[in-house]
Parts: sequence; structure tokens; C-alpha cells
Amino acid sequence: MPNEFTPGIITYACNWCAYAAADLAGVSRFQYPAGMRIIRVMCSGRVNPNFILKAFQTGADGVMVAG
Amino acid sequence: MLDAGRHPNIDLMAYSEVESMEGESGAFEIRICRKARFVNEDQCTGCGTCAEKCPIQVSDSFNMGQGTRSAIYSWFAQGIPSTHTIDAKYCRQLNGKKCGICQKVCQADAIDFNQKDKIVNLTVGAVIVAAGYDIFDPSRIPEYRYRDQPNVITSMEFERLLSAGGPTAGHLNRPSDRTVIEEIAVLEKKAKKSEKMLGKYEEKYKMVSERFYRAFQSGEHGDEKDSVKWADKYKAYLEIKSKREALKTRAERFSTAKNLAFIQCVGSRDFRFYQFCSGYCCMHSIKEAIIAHEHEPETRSVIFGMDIRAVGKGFEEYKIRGGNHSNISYHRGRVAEIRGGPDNHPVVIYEDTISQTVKKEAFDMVILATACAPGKSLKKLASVLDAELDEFGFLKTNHLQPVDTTREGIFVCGCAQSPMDIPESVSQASSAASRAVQVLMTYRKVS
Amino acid sequence: MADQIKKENAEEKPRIGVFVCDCGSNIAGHLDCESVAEYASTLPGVVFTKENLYTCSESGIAEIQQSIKEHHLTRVVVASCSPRTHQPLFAGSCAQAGLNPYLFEMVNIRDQCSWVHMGQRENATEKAKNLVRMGVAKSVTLEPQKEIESSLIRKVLVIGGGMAGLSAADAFAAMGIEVILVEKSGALGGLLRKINRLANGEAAIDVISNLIEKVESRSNISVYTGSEVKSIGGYIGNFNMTVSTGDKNIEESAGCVVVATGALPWVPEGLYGYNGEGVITQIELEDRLKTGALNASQIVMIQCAGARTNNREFCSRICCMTAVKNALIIKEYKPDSEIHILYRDMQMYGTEKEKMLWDARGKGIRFHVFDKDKPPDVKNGKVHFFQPLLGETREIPCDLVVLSTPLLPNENARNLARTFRVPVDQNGFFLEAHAKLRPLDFAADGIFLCGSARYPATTAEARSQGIGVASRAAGILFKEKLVTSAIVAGIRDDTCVGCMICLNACPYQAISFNEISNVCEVNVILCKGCGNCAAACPSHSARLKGFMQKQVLAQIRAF
Amino acid sequence: MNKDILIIGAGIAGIQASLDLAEMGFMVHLVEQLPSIGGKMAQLDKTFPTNDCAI
Repeated sequence: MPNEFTPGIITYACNWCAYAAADLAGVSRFQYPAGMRIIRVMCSGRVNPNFILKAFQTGADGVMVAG
Repeated sequence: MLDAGRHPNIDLMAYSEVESMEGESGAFEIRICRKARFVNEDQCTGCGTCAEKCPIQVSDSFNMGQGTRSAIYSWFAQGIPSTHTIDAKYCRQLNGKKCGICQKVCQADAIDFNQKDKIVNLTVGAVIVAAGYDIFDPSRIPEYRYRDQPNVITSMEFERLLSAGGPTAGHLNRPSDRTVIEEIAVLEKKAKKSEKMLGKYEEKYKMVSERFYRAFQSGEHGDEKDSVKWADKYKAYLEIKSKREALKTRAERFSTAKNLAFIQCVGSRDFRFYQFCSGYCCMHSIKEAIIAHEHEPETRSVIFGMDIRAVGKGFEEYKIRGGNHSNISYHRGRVAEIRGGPDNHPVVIYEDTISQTVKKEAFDMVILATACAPGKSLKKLASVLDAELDEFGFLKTNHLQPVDTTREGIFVCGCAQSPMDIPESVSQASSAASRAVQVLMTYRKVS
Repeated sequence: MADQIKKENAEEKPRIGVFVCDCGSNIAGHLDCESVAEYASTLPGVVFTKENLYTCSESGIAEIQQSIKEHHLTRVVVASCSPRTHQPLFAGSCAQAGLNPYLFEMVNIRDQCSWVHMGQRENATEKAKNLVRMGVAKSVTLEPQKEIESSLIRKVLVIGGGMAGLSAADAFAAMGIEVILVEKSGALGGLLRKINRLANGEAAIDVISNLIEKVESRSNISVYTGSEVKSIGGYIGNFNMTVSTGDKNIEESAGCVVVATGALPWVPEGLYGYNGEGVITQIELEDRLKTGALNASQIVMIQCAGARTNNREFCSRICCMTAVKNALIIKEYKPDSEIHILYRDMQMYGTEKEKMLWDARGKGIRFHVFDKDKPPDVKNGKVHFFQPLLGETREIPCDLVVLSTPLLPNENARNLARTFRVPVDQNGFFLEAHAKLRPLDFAADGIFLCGSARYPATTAEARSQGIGVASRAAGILFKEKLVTSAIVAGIRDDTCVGCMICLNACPYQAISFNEISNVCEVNVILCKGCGNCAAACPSHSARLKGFMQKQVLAQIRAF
Repeated sequence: MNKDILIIGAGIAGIQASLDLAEMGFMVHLVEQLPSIGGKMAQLDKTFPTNDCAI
């Protein structure tokens, strides 16, 4: 699959829920594409619009805020 | 849960039982048996490789017998302690057969087949019993045909079906349909094995089985040993295939369960079993109906109950919301009987109190809201602790000291005291903790 | 420790140690840990790398501690599993070796890499390197922090002297905690003073008097009756309040507060012809039973009078039990009286209450169900109601109608909620922190609730909750001092312009405006470290420690 | 006088009692007969009335 586009996605995940959910996905061995990067924050409310723009600027194809 | 596993002041002894107790309030001598897990708790990292490789599959009791787990297992994925346990009843190695695969694959070197039950002796100032309850076995009610009808299940079994981490990953596949799908998988495997075997003959005689069989049937091949064997094998293969196809045609019509009946007071408020009300089951059924509706908006639920007891904070509002938004109707009355219907659709027979006629209705699935039965182990525990049970089988308390048992220094909380829901259990737990501390503080003052 | 921090601050270039965990084959089985470790050693600032079979094992921890000392590491990064489970272990181990625990960073290459990208060894290895790079980049920007400690007043304020409040006060006192008990009315006892008998037949006044006597005899309980809490300030561990006793104001202080203000039966003005004579409420019936003034022999009780309706949806939980209890009492001393109970659902949950219901049926008390949309009608000494079972309207002649009305929150509950800055629900009852798991706590730290102030409760339930609340608060008050995580917000006073956007963004009311310096300030005891203020602050003056702008941006840049 | 406390059963009630006591500074021995703690509540998918996850 060398030509297939695999997007790089930055996810801001709340420590208490979304980050825990990502852990559970791991324990349950749910498979997903490797383009995902999770940045842990203490609350999704911490995510400044700046972080989202910066992520795109740095080359992320998508940004997800999960909380 | 995580907090309890990590707190420095909590010494967690899972897979253990209290064997005996002596002494009195302020200084109880307790003997605890730590059952052998055959896995070293400190070394196991909970990685699960052993469970993946274990060749033995047994019914998964965490999922209420729906689905399977290995003989070496963790109780559930997020379980604490995050260690595995070998089920000695099913493990090949522990039953004298050759295996030991888990030991070979475990990189943490945590498997220890020679582990023995360990006795731990403790001295404690106070005891809190939070031993919970048992789920009533509805097969004791013959007219509900719990064991005979595959799609009549208990609310806890239904709960596991609804769970994303459960045996169906949250899809409401009917148990009867799942059996068929499992059967197809077994037949699929058998067919593959047959094909392999037939392939050997085909290669040897350079002929496809189908042609050979036709020729054999018309008597062309006589009765040489190989021919007879080949023919038998092919015949068996055809049978497997036709069975598989028949099941597959049936499976094409399967869809998730959308038409649900919930039956309240199964074993509760019933003089044959438990005369008390189990308190939480009405809400449990409403919740399950609402979640089922969330999963599949076409779901329709009927809840059959004598009264709908939505007595907690926000419960009545929740019940009304369920009726308005989740397609739930509440039907007053006790269900007389559940019978089998076509395509494994259980038929509920009940009296319509408004039209005063007996009605029959078929559902995809029937969910039995089972009673909160006093725990079997509670009786044993009560005798070990020398505390009295009440007339219902729970630990006896007094309404002004709602968590004090009849034995000084021993307290009770949760469903070991009487049926109750989660918030009540939680506040009672705090209450029991508070009473235990009060006892310890009195002694401290004296000494 | 202080020297260590100084030394770390003095250093310009951080010395980073990276530990890559194989987790047996859990990580190493699906990605190339060796090359991840090798890659880590090329990252700027990294002076030491090590691959371990299990970093969390005793030997793994010992290796971290040893290399902190040997290689003078000023940052430690562990690439292994989830910080939710293992951060405390690793950070604690760093602290033991003399490294500030807040200079530790964790990278999750198991739960979020090896386990979810099985069979993609190259991609997973690449991602793991990437994650390590992001972690190392963040670690460079980390700063040492000190955990926040504050003092405690080992005393508790209990508001409300009914069954719940008295039980709480008594339990606190028995645990050696000093109690200030404030009751609004002139006497302790609450609603039980108005009740005739409890469900088990005991006289309510005897039960409550015994408890009052016990509370009043305790030397470590100060009782203020006819008093109210006028104002309250401070926070967990250090509340201070003004108690008005009518003629004077008393200044008090406490570490925790318990709200046990109870509830009152609704007076059904205008409903079912309520007049306090021929049509009365259950509480008025209790009074007649108590004084022996009941002279009716044909009684109809109507349940859900003013409850479970469109404008008051909730079920008041205890009124069915009250009705059955009173019906049984009447039957006991006037066996020939005829009692009918009109109900919608008999809420006799649990063991004892259900048994009462069976007993009542056995003793000839009649129960009739009615529909919410077709309520009974009380007219000229008769009750008419539609019986769905028979499909016809029935009438029962009677000489007394008793309405079972719901318990409503005390009228001053809303004022009190404002004073304490705690929420109430749509019915005016106090709202707990979590309906299931924290029924006795408020979301605000150090404030608790119990009894009918939360939701209608039976005597036994109020008693149990009162005792239980003592254990919740004692969990705080038994500590030497309050220690909270250093992951809290701070506001730079040199750049803050005092716009107060953060005030509204903070869900914990931890931020206040300082009118002298014209800047916003964070109360670190109240702060839960969510960082909403940091996201909202237009001048980047509000910052969340451990998740500062530069720290998160460093992670993004390394993406 | 012994200040330790034994709790039998690690469902929601047992866990809550343990945490309360542990927070108050008492040593708790929490005994559970199954391999993991959590009790019946761990088997629940969601809880009413808030429909939160049970675990």
C-alpha cells in the first residue's frame, strides 16, 4: 500500500476519559492506522485554538480534540 | 477501582476467602486462604500472551457464560490486580496432561504450576462485610422456560450483550442466532478438513471427487478399500456442505433484536421464592431498554411489572424520558408464561388488565429482571463471623444502626444488608467505614 | 530536595535519560525497541538510553535510579505503557533518587502503539520513535514543581439538626472531631418531631430524643439552635463562617461543612379539596394519631398528591411507606375501620417495606390503582376514581381523606446553596458530585450532604447517610495537612490585564480578581488543574503547570 | 488494640468502604473471592440515571 495516503493526526485527549479510552483500545487490541499521535492534556478544555493551528502548521493532516 | 488497587493503605487480596475468625471486637484473629492462581501476581504484567496461546476454551463467567475464555485468563480486561489466573479445573498441565504452553510463552516467567493455596493470618480491629448478592436463577420458574428458550435471558446476560467489551461487542445478536453462526463456523472448519482429505485422494488418483463419486455410485469402482473410504468421505463432505448451506440461508434472515420484553419481579415479590422487592431491577430494565434504543433506534421495548418502582433521585424523570424518547411502554401485571414460538421468538402470555383478556405477543428477546438473592456464601460467612441473618437471608441490622450486625465490631454494607442500588451501597459503605473507625477510636481512648 | 531544585534550575542544558521498555514481547514483539532506543540516543539533550525487558520491574527501577546518580540525569523519559497506571511509580522512583518527580515524562508506546498496530512492525517502530521524540522534546521544557501543602482546621460545621445532621454530628464526635451544629429552628429533631411512630412501631419522639440527648452530652459538639449560617468564606480545610444566633453573630471556622437541612412535606393548597379538616395530609394525620384526635373510621388515602405530575415530576420515595405505616397503625387500634389507598405504583422497595405491604393487604387494607391522567375526585364526603381494571368509575364514601404529599426542599435551601456556592437540581434538592459514585459529596471540595436535603430519605436512610458523611469528611480531617498535586494553574501578574475571562472559564471557582493589583489570581487549593483558564486567557498569562504552552507546543513541533 | 480493618467483598460497596478507611489513615485488608475486584458493577455496561460507564 505504498501509494495509499495515511493521514497524520494529532489528538488532544483528556487524561480522564479519552486518554483512558485510547488505553482501553490498546488493552482490547483494537487496530487503527499508525498515523495517530496522542497528546495528553488534563482536560480537553486546556486545548487552546493555538494548539490546533500549530498542529496544522507543523504538518498534521487532521486534529482531533477528544474529551 | 484503580484507586483501590493503588492505595498504599489497602492490602488487596483478590482470589481469597475468609476461612475462620476468632477473638472479639478490637482484636479479631482472621484466617484467610489465598487461592493458588498458579501465576505469580508480582511478576505477571497482564500482557495476555498466555491467554492467547492457551489451547483450552471454557465458558466465560464474567460474560455470564456467553462467549469463551482460556483456561488461563484475566477476569476482565481492565481487572485489578491486572494479573492472570489459571483455572485449575480446566488447565491441561494441572490435570496431568502435557501442555505448559503458557509457561513457555510467558516472558515475565510468572507461571508457577507448583503454587499452593496460602494461609494468611491477620489481626484486625473491625470487620466490614460487603459480600454482595447472588443473581436469582430463573430456571427455578418453570413457566418462564429460561433454559429451554435460548432467547429468554437474564438482565445481567443482556447487560453483557449491550457492552462494547462483551461477547457481541455491543450488538444485540440473539443467542439462538449466535449459536447458528457458531455452528456454521464449526461446519466451515469441518468442510475445510474434509476438503484437505479428499484432496489427497484426488491427487493420488488424479480425479476430482465429484466425478469419482458419480462413477462409484454407478458401480464403476467396485469395492476396493480406498474407493469405499473415498466415497464415504465424500458423502460426509456433501452432508456437511448441505447442512452448512441450509444454516447459511437461515442466517441470511438474521437481524439484531429490536423487539424486547422485560419481565420484572422474576423471583422477587413472589412467595415461592423471595417475598421482598429487589429495589433496583425496575430501573435496571428501564436503563437497558434505553441503551438498547440508543444502539438501534428501531428498538421497541415493553416492560411488564406489577409496579414500576422508580424511587431514587432522578429515577422517575428517567422513566418518563425512557417512555417518551426510547419507545418503551410500561405494562402493569405479572406475566403468566413464556412459550416458544416460530424462529425462536419467545411468546409472552399475559393478562391485559384494561381489556381483561389474555394476550399473547412474540418478541425477539425476553429479558428477565432477576431477584437480588441473598448470597450463598453469605450464609457460610455469617456462621464464620457468628453474625445473625435476618428472615430474608441478609445480615441482620437494626434500623437505627443500619450497618451494625448482631456481632459487635462487625459491620455490613451494600446488598449483603438488603437489596439496594449503587448510590445507596456507596453511602452505606461510607457509613460502615465510619462505624468501624468509631469502634477503633473507642478502643484507642481506653488503652 | 531544595538544593536539588536549585541545582537543576542552574543547569542550562538538560541531561536526559531515555528508558525504552520491551514489556516482554508486548512492545518488543510488535516494534523494534532496539532501534527506538538507538534513535533516542541521537535526540538533542539525551545523554543516556537503555532498553529494558520490563522497566517497571525492580531491576528496571533500580537502573533508572542508578543512572540518575551516575549520569547526573536532570530529566527522565520512560517509553512504555500508560501514565495513568505507571506514572506514579516511575515519578516516585525518580523522587527517591533525588530527581524532582515533575521532571519525569512518560511516553505510551504500548497501549497506543504496539498493541494497536500489530503486524505493522515498520510503521509501529516509526511511530514509537516519533512518540519518543515528542516526549523528549516536552521533557526539555519541564520545570521542577513542589507539591502544595496547606493547613487544616480539625473541626466540622453541620447545618441542620434533624436525623441526618444529628447522626453526622454524633459520628464526628465519636471519631474525635469537633462539631459545630447549627439548627435554624428552636429545637433539634427536625421532621421526626412531627411524626407519630416509625415503621417498626417505636415512638419517633423517643428515638430522636435519645439521639439529641447523646449529642448534647458530647463535650466536643457545640449546638446552636435558632441560628443560621449568615456567610461563609475560605476553602477546604479552612472555612470560616458567621453564625447568627438571633441576638449575636459568632465567628467560627471549620475544615469541612456538612449540609443536612432536610425537607418539608408540601402543603397541597387547592388540591383534592384540601382543608386541613376532612381532607388532610399525612403529616397532619401523624399529629392526630399522636394526640389521639383521630375519629374517622372510613379513610381514603391518595398517593402522589402533587408528585409525579407534569410540573413536579419526581417521586418522593417515602410517602407510600408512610401511608402503609399509618394505615397499619390505624387498623391496629381501630380494627373495624375501613382504609382504602389509591395509588399509582406502590413504592415499597426492599425487604421490610415490601413485607409491610403484604401485611397491609392481609389486614384488609384495600389498594386501588389509578391512572395519572385520571386522578381521583373528592366530592361531598366521597372519593370517585376510575378503576381501569373494571373499566368503570367507583365511589368510596369516607369521613377522612388523607393526601400523601411529597417532601420538598427547605425553602431556604436555595439561599443556602448560593451562600455555599453549591448547586441544586431542578426540584431544588442539593445536587451531589456524582449521582452514583459520590452521593454524599458536593463537587466542591470539603462540602458534603446527607439526608432529605439531597433527596427524600427514610429514617434509616437518613441515619445511614449521616453516619456515612462523617467518614467522607474524616478522610480529609484526619490528615496532618492537605497535600495536592502541583499540576495547577498560575497567572503571571506582570502580563495579566485583568480581563477576567478566566474567571468564567474556571469550573471550580478557583480564580478571583484582586482589586488592588487589578490582576486575576488562582487559589491553588481549589484548582483541579484542568487548564481551561490557560486555554481561554488571551494574553497567555494563565498557565497550567506541566501543560504549559511551551510544553505542549514542543510536543507538537516534534510531531 | 489493632487498627487494621478487614473488608470482605470488593464490589462497589467494599471498594468504597476501603477507600474511605484508607483515606482516614487506617490499614485495610480487602478480600475478594474472584480473581479481580469490581463486583457486579464491573459487569454493568452503563448505569442509570446518568448513563455513565460503570467502570
